[in-house]
Amino acid sequence: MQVLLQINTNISVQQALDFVQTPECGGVVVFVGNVRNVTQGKAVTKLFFECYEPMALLEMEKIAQHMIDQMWVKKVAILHVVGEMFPGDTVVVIAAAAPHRAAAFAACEYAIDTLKETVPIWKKEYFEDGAVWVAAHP
Amino acid sequence: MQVLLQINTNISVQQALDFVQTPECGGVVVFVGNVRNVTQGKAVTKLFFECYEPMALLEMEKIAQHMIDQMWVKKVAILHVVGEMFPGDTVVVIAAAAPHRAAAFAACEYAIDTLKETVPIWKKEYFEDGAVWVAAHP
Amino acid sequence: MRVLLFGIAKDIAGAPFITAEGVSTVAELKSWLYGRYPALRQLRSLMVAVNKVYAGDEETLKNEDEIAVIPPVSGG
Amino acid sequence: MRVLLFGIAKDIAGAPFITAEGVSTVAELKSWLYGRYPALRQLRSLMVAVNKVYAGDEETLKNEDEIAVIPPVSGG
Repeated sequence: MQVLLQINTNISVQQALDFVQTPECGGVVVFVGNVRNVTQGKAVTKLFFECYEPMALLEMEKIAQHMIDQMWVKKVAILHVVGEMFPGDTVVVIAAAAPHRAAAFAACEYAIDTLKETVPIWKKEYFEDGAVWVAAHP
Repeated sequence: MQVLLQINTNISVQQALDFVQTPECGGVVVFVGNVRNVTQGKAVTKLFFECYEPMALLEMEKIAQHMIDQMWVKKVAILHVVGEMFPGDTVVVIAAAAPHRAAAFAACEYAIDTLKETVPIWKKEYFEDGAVWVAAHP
Repeated sequence: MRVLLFGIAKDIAGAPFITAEGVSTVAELKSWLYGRYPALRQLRSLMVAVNKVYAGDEETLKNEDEIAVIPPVSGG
Repeated sequence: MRVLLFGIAKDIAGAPFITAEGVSTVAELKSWLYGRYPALRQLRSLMVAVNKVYAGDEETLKNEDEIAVIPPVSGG
């Protein structure tokens, strides 16, 4: 099995790492996305992630397959949270293992960039004075 | 403290991650280098890492400072093993936290590329039929 | 036909799914949605997924399809 | 003066440090090393560090310096 996909109320970097590590791959690159405590100068009190899960898993699968088919990656893990999160919490983990490190870097960055564009997950940011769905409006 | 440097007989990805994670940084990129079981078609039985430790720490410090001063990184951890290692073992961990993920990717890749060029650590690969110091000869 | 809603689209419609009538393409569904929920016009984009795949405006819709409105995503 | 050796340079010299005589610059130390240990000429590169910093050929050496021979590194 080359791909681990997970959408869950909590996710583990170690699990992603354990999944992708293999003695045939010298380089593993992991991206860990955390909740920031400030957005555009305003303090964030909490976040809520909503997900169209069956489609999100399919879009994550497309990303992972592209990494393997086109970007010289051997194993991929993509983990994303749903539900309520707080500053400092880890909300996304992407791990890519490849025989050569440049491939692992390029593929991991491709994965997080593409996830943010295509995977149907929505983030609502809560502030002291209200809440907004991130990136919803121009 | 913005920089964690460590040269040790064993190193932990989690320790690097715990050190660099901070709620002001949305993106953390981690590079994990593992011992491959095959080099240029030959099975690797073990590795030995030797290190000129005081100078290696200074060179690692230069890398970390460049990431922070020039590459928009807030926190850095660079961990490298010494001694005997086996296929699958983790030998280097570099973690970079930055407010924006592109900076974290670029800086982490810069760090491992530069470490392999400047930090005085030497790897000896053991095969069934002998051993070589990696990259010593043209 | 039944249409799933997520994120801000769900908030605007006030429900996790709605029933759209008299639409047979993605383009017609979008027009119907914009007419019924003008606040959707303010969004940066509005996509429709048919059977969990992003669909172009020309795509036809059948009653048995799983149809979902996808406002701008913001995962990660 | 005392010169530290690492990696393949240590293997070639058969010792973790040696004493070099009559050298006052990095260039002279390298010549001395190449003369005494011809196998060092086969290496991809040979650097010298003075007080834990890479040194150019022109740099002068003092007895109290910490001098180290740095064969091609291969960490990571």
